[in-house]
Amino acid sequence: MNNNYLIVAENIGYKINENKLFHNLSFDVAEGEALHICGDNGSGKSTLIRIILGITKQTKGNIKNNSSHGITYLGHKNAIKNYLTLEDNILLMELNDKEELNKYIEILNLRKYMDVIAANLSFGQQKKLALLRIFLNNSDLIILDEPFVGLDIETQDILSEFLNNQLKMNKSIIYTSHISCQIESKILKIN
Amino acid sequence: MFEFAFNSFYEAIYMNGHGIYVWSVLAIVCLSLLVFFTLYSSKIKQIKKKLNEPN
Amino acid sequence: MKIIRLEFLKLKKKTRTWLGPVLVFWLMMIAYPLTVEFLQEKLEVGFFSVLWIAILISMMLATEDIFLEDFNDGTLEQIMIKTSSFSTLVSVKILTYWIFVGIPISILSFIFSFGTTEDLALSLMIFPLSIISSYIFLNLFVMGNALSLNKGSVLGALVTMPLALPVLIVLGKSIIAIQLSINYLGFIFLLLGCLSIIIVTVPLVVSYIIKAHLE
Amino acid sequence: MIKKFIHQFASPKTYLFQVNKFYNYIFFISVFIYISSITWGLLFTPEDFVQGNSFRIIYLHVPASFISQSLYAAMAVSSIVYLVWRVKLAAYLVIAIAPIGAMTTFIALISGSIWGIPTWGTWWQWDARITSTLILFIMYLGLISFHNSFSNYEKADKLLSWLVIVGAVNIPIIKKSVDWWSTLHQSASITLTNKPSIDPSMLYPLIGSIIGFFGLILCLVLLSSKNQILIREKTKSWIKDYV
Repeated sequence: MNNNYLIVAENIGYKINENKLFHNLSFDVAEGEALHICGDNGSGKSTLIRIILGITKQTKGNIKNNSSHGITYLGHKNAIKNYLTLEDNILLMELNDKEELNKYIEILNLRKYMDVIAANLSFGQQKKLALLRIFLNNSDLIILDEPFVGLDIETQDILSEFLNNQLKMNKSIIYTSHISCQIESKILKIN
Repeated sequence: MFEFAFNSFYEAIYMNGHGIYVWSVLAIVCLSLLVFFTLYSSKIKQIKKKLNEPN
Repeated sequence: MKIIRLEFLKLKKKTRTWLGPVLVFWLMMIAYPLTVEFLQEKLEVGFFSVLWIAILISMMLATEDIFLEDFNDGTLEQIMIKTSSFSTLVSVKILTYWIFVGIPISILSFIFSFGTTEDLALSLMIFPLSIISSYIFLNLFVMGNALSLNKGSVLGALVTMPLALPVLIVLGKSIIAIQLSINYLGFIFLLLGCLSIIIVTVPLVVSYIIKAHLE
Repeated sequence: MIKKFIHQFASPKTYLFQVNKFYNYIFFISVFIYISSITWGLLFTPEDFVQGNSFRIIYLHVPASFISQSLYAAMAVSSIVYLVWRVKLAAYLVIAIAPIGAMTTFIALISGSIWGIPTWGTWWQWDARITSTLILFIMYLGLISFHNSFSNYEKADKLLSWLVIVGAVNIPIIKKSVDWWSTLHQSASITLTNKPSIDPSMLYPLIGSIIGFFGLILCLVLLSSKNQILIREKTKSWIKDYV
């Protein structure tokens, strides 16, 4: 373990229309560490993730992001254009490593759908397509909001294995999940 | 400067036929001011009442 | 330049978004003579007013979901995380929309004004006017749509339409200038001046607005 | 340092207590000024030679049209203050002013129209001033409906402020361009711009009515901002003490 912290949050809080969602949250994520954010529905998990991403601004406290290679993020919205074919969608993701890409297309069984319009795919298949963004990341921090929802068990295994490998490569992961998974991680509970 | 501009009360109302325009504008101005004042003060009263209720 | 290619790809596949406004423009130009008794001279009287308003309306329609789709499917978030410049994206988007909608409409307006006035010189002068004004309108409505993102495009149009009124006045004046053959170039430069200011400020303002929306 | 000062001074709490202290004085003084100058204007000033008695509408119309524009300027200033220094009170003021601005613009339009019947012989002219006032009215309504369409107040505040600033840049442009447009279309109709030099006996009540109306509108703004603060800060602990 080293002390290179990617994310350091001190006493952050957030409120909408004067209603407190959470307050005084402090946590940090070091290189090679995973953070599992737990909480009930509506406890502000997604908001917290958006704060970490820097999209939403916290109403209280400080958060520091030291990642130098950017963040790869996959949330509820998967940025897939449903009027484009799979091939075009992959083009839009601007993934550079063609070899890796082909490998994961095979692994995820997406090859035969390359000419299909994304709207005609099932939810799970669309999610797989969106996961390509994660599998081909070249950033040092991966942030996932409910990554396992809608995936079949096989793909869930592939994903958690991949994430464990990434941790070994000294990358950091922050995720929320209702489904238990085999990723060794710190737990942050918010109420 | 402070002389009454009309010879009688009726003339002041009539204003050589222009009275209807002048007084209707006055009515509109007064009415809208009145409506807004009552609207806001009643709204404030309502909110205060609501805030007082739980105590 | 990759970003331009990708935006092109997206818009090209969304036929409804770019073909729709062009067709509506076309129909409006056809509808106009139907409301007038069919005499060539009478047609010319109101033709240009209808032309400018038709350009305005079709530009409004074209921008209807310029950010909505990217907002709903999370593309905007991905772009924001990548920290690539938001305002570049906005200006590229506007450019592609202009190429797909503005230029065809300008060509159509040339054809229709030639058909109505049978005056080639005049119609050739109309072409640059409509090309520039369509770009200006597009920018303005993009701003309106950014403001009322996911609140329906009517609201956005409502709040930005006043911004387009000065441009309409300039367009009306320039028609008179053409007909009296005075100072036509002055109006072109005036419009270009407006455009150059708008082209810089709108993407900046829009990127701030979209960031506020994502929050 | 300055920021801290502004935030302390412009906290909704201090504002609310200050408003309550001064509200009654402002209200009664401006009611007095307004009523007295209106009576003076409507009943005691001599008749105008050109327009006859209908000129008396000036005492109702001019304050409204003057203040309708000043209110937009006030909104623009508050918007800038909000966006630059994040002063919440400024955001409350922006949305508090909007309906009142719409009301004064409406009064200005209606009174202008009614005034037009005896003087111009028509209730509507596509005159530069009237057209730009009409646009101003539409912009006010647009702002209100815009703000109402959001459920997240803070987002609404931020976007509304942007919109107000964009509009503030645009209002002088609209005015200039509409001026330019109407000069060519119609030449010699009576415009409000070319007022004959005014006699002091007509001028003083006019000034009085402007001041009085301004005071009344100020009271309305205070009331409506109070309303906004109560709505938006109702969860704060000091509100309970206040109520």
